[in-house]
Amino acid sequence: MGERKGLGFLSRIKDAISEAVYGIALHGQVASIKRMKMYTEYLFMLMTIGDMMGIPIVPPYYTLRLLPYMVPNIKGWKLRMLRERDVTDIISG
Amino acid sequence: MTGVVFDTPAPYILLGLIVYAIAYLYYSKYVDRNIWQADPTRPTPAKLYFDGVEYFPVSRYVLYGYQFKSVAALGPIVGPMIAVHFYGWLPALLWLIIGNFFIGWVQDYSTMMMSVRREGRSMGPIVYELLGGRARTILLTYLVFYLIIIGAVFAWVIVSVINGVPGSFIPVVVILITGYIFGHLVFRMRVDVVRATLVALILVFAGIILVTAVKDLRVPSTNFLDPGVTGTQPASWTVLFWLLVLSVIYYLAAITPMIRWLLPTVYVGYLPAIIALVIVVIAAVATFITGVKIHETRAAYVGGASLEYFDPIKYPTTGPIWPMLFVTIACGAISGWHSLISTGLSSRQLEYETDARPVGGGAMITEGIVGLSSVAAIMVVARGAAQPGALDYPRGAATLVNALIPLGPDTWLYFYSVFVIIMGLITSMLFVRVFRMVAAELFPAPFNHYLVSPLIWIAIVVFLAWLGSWTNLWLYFGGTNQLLAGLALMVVAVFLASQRRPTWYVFWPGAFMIVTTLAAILWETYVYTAHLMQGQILSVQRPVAVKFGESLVHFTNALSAIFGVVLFILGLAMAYYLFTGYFRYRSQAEKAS
Amino acid sequence: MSRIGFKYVFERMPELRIVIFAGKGGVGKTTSSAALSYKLASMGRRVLCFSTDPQASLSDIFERNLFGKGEIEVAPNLYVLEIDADKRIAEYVESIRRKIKEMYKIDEIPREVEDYIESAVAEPAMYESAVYDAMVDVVAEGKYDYYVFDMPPFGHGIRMVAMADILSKWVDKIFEARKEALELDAAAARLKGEKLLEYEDQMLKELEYIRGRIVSFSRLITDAKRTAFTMVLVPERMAILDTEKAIEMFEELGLKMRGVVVNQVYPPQLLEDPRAPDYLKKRVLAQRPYVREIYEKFRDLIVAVIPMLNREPKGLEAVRIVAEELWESSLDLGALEALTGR
Amino acid sequence: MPIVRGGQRFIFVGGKGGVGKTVVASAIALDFAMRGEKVLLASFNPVHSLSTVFQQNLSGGVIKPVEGVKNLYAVEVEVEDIVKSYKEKISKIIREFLRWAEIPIDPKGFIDIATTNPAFQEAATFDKMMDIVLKEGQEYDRVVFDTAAVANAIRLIGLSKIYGLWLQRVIKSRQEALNLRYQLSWRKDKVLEEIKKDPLLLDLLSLHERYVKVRENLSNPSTTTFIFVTIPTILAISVVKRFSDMVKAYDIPSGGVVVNMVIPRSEAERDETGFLKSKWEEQERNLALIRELFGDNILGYIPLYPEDVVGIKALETLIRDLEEFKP
Repeated sequence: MGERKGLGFLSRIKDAISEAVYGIALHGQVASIKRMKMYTEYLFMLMTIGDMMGIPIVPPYYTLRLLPYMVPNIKGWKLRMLRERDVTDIISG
Repeated sequence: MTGVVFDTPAPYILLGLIVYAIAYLYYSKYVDRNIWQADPTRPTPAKLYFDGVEYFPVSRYVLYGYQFKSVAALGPIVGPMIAVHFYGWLPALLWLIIGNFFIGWVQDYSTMMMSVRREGRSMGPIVYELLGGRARTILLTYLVFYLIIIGAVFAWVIVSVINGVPGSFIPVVVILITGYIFGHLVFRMRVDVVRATLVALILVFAGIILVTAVKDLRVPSTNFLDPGVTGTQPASWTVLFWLLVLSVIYYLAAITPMIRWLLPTVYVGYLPAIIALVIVVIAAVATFITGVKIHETRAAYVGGASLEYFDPIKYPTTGPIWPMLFVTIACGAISGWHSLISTGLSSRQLEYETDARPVGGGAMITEGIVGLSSVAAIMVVARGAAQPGALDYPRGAATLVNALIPLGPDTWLYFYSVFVIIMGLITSMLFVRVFRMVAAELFPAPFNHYLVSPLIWIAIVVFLAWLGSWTNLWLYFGGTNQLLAGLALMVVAVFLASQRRPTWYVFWPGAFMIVTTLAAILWETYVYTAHLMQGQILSVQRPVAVKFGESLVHFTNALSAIFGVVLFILGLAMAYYLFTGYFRYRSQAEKAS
Repeated sequence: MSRIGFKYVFERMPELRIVIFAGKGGVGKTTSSAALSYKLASMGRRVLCFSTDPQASLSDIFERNLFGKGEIEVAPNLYVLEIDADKRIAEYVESIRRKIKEMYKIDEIPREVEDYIESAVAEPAMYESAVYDAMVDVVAEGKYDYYVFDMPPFGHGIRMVAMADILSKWVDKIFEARKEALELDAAAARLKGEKLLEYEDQMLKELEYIRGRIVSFSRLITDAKRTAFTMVLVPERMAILDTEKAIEMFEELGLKMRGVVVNQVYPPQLLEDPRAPDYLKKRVLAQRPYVREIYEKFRDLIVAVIPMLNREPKGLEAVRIVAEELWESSLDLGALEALTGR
Repeated sequence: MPIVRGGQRFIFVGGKGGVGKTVVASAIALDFAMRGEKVLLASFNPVHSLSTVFQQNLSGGVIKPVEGVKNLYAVEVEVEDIVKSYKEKISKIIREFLRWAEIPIDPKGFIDIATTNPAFQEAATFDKMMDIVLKEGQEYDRVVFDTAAVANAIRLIGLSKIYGLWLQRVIKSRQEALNLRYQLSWRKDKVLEEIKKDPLLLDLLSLHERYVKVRENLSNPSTTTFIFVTIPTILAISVVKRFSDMVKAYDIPSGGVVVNMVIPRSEAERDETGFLKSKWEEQERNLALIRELFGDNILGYIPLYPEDVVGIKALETLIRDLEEFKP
């Protein structure tokens, strides 16, 4: 945001319009794709560190090898996966 | 330009624009500051629950565009088309202007704000928390009805345009295929989005130009399966044929991977749609210059307040101006569907609380402008026979636009026909998908299976669109949609009451919408019941009745009457929960202070 | 024509690299493994004899403590590995902990991650997984001309093989999911018009590595040209039943049993020998019906017959005797048929 | 004198594969039954052989009376049903997570793999064993377990604490997950109900509860004893030694060692081929080792019979020999 200040009114308008056009044309789809990715990740996580939610699925030997890369995602993953959803959550997009 | 500009749509549209400007610049600002006390420093759910998928801050311009795209479909086009026909353009225009001012944006903005203050929760959970599980179930049931009825109406509109404008289906097929190509280009072949878009645009416009230029491509002809039928009013076999074509498209949309076809098609479809919308708004204002006049057969006011309109047999497809006008025009003035959009994704991605006003309020007011342009488009074409035709809008829009950009009326007719068809198609394709989700939640096995539930939707939609009366269905749609709006407003009122904030600005609009829509649903039920009791059929159903016997039509009408009763009871129940909830919270708030 | 022995197996299967011995407990799997390894090594090839049996007796057979000592050369070119799975697991887990600490420059592993690691260590199938991975490991290294695996008794032995199947399906699936997730990420980025970074997903790389190992190992042991699954059995009712069930389970896994080794068959001469007591003759006769059953049920599968020895097969000398029998059995199929009394 | 002295209800029979565990377990069970006690003989072998030993159909995974012997009941344990129900539970949970999932890949393959965890088989066997100890077994004076190879047996009866540890951790993870789910829910009442009825957690908790009880039972010298079977070969002896040490280390009462397949001296001496003779000489050295290692713990010797031990008659002979036969 800070960088834009100097650019003047016109270019701000231009940015705003292009952002709005992106919003109309693509934002919803990007959201859908992200959601799909989230579900794909569910599968991945369930199949690897499902034990972490008390769902033992496969022997964790090889999972351990992947564990270091998962460390930063674990919290967000749990939050997303365990949040109760409603149909009205998924209407948009 | 003859100096007398009041015979063009321009001054009336301008009036609307001015009122909308006031709504946005003053009224919405007042509400935002004084009632919600939006605070840009208060962390929004996007920041609090950041997860990079659903919760993350997005610029207000992007969200505005997204919100607008999500709320604007065929609604602001079809509603005015019917309303102008039955009540004249002035009541339609006034309701669009005043409705949006006091109710429309209020709902979109307030539900969004409520969701922001409720951890980004969507309507279902909020209703559950405020009013209990039964209220939520009613809400979801409403959703089911809504999805079915709107599907039927859109199916009918699509079919009548395809049928009335021969060859218009060809560019639509081109768009559907282009959608697939675009998806393939971007997701499989990794072409960048700008280039892929160019390819898509070229293909889409090539389709439209092709069918305009090569007259031989304008097949199949109107009512090609019903020889002997004249005029553009669609006849039974042809309608059924096109409905089955749509069924295939819908089913594919429901079960194929979204990313491969549905999403890219939505994108590709919106490309001409955005252009169409922008042009028609400009053309409507530009009638100052172009001089396109309000058609001589269009009166400012036709009727609707007279006692005549209280005769359901004589005016079966309309009714008294109150409550019927207020459900005829939903989107553009006020639409309950938006409350679901506002609380679905937008509220989780607002960067600042203060963005809710441009995103929620701004998008709705923009949709109001689309509604105004539709009124303008209908104003300038001749009023047909007893029934409004689905072709009125493309014809009117073509008339308006061709005066500004004279590419030939045919070109614009095809352009706007394709626009109407594709908007209807895209939204229906998304709706069948939503229905699938709702079914997964509400229906028992095996109807909740993802391969089965879309079939249920398609079957009912085809049945209703084929045998029902579309204007009546539209009124049911308006009924459900507006009732949803009333409920949403009331939910906000309940929420504000629970927060001990002023509620008048949502309570009264909400109460008005609830009472009006319940009355409208009751009226529709009465229309069907009256026909049944007197052994009558609605005029639009006559061709079907002649071919397949009246009993089938009576059956359909009985079904519609039952629909009405169910909707009414559900609405009443919901209203009960809301009002008691509201007063409970109010009295609690009073006790506490 | 009727001569049998592993010599002929190797002649027919020039690409054969891995021989796996499975079977019920106490039928002589470990002995057979040791013997075949010994024979191959004595021919100048580098051989690894690997016991995956937690009751491993290679130490007993070679009369030397080999448990958990790594690959030990017990005779020229003959290497023996008896892994200490618990130790292996401990080391493995420690390396994971280290990696996490290094990657994120932290001194302490986050609690939920540490909990997970500890629970993983205690998982009931962890032991088998570790043994399995050790197998994968030695084969992947490829230091030897031949690998001879001594499998744990029945259930676990089959499961070890089934594991190859499950694990490679598993790794395929999660690989697919991960890839799809990255695809979707890239798709979203492309729609946003963001510069498309050539994805360097470390996890995908790691997965590719794991997959490469598991899949190539699984391919190797299911390749009938390069791997010979061999059941060892003795002429007893239970051993025959076990073998039948094992063959059935193998087929369910889409695998083919290469052959069976019949162990502890009394030499037929004993019957004619007037010096043998009735007691011994009775035992020989008691074995006959089972020999017949084996002959009838598994005739085409029999690759070697080892006669009943007059001493316990331990120590290199005894191993050598068994090795010769395994390589070229003194009892050929004809002799076996004669034994069945037909 | 019964083969197994002491009043323990649960008798586990283990040893290296091929040493005749099933036959010895059958003999012990028959011995008690003939002395008027109500006995259950439970086979946990992957391929059952009780039917062969008793020459009657005892298969099917249910307890059946052994015909021809009063008071003797037998079961060849099957775990397929438990494994199946466990798989269904896991599959249901995964599907629940993916209820609204719009994913480009088919989850079915995942669910298939997810439900082939080799640990399920083991857990199910463990489950059955606990049921027998805590439920069915309570109706019998004696329960004789014919276990699979000793390594499994050790794990099966939970001697290694590791299984309990794992259970505790999984339970903890499940509880934490459910707790988080509750926090993130809006239908608190409904979710609370669901959490209370979470099939996975209930299973795990009951498993753990039973596990603790079984452990108590098994480490109590007055209720449980562990019988080892060996044959006079170094390989078999070292296995028994290793496991009896392990059992001691875990404070599990050891009931003694049965030495099977002993070549009678008289027969060896009669053999002029030298075949038996050299075997016997080796055996003598090994028997000396057994005496040295287990001394008073040796419950008896069983001669190597010329024929298979099949049928109740043969078992009766074996029981007699166990008391009388001396190498």
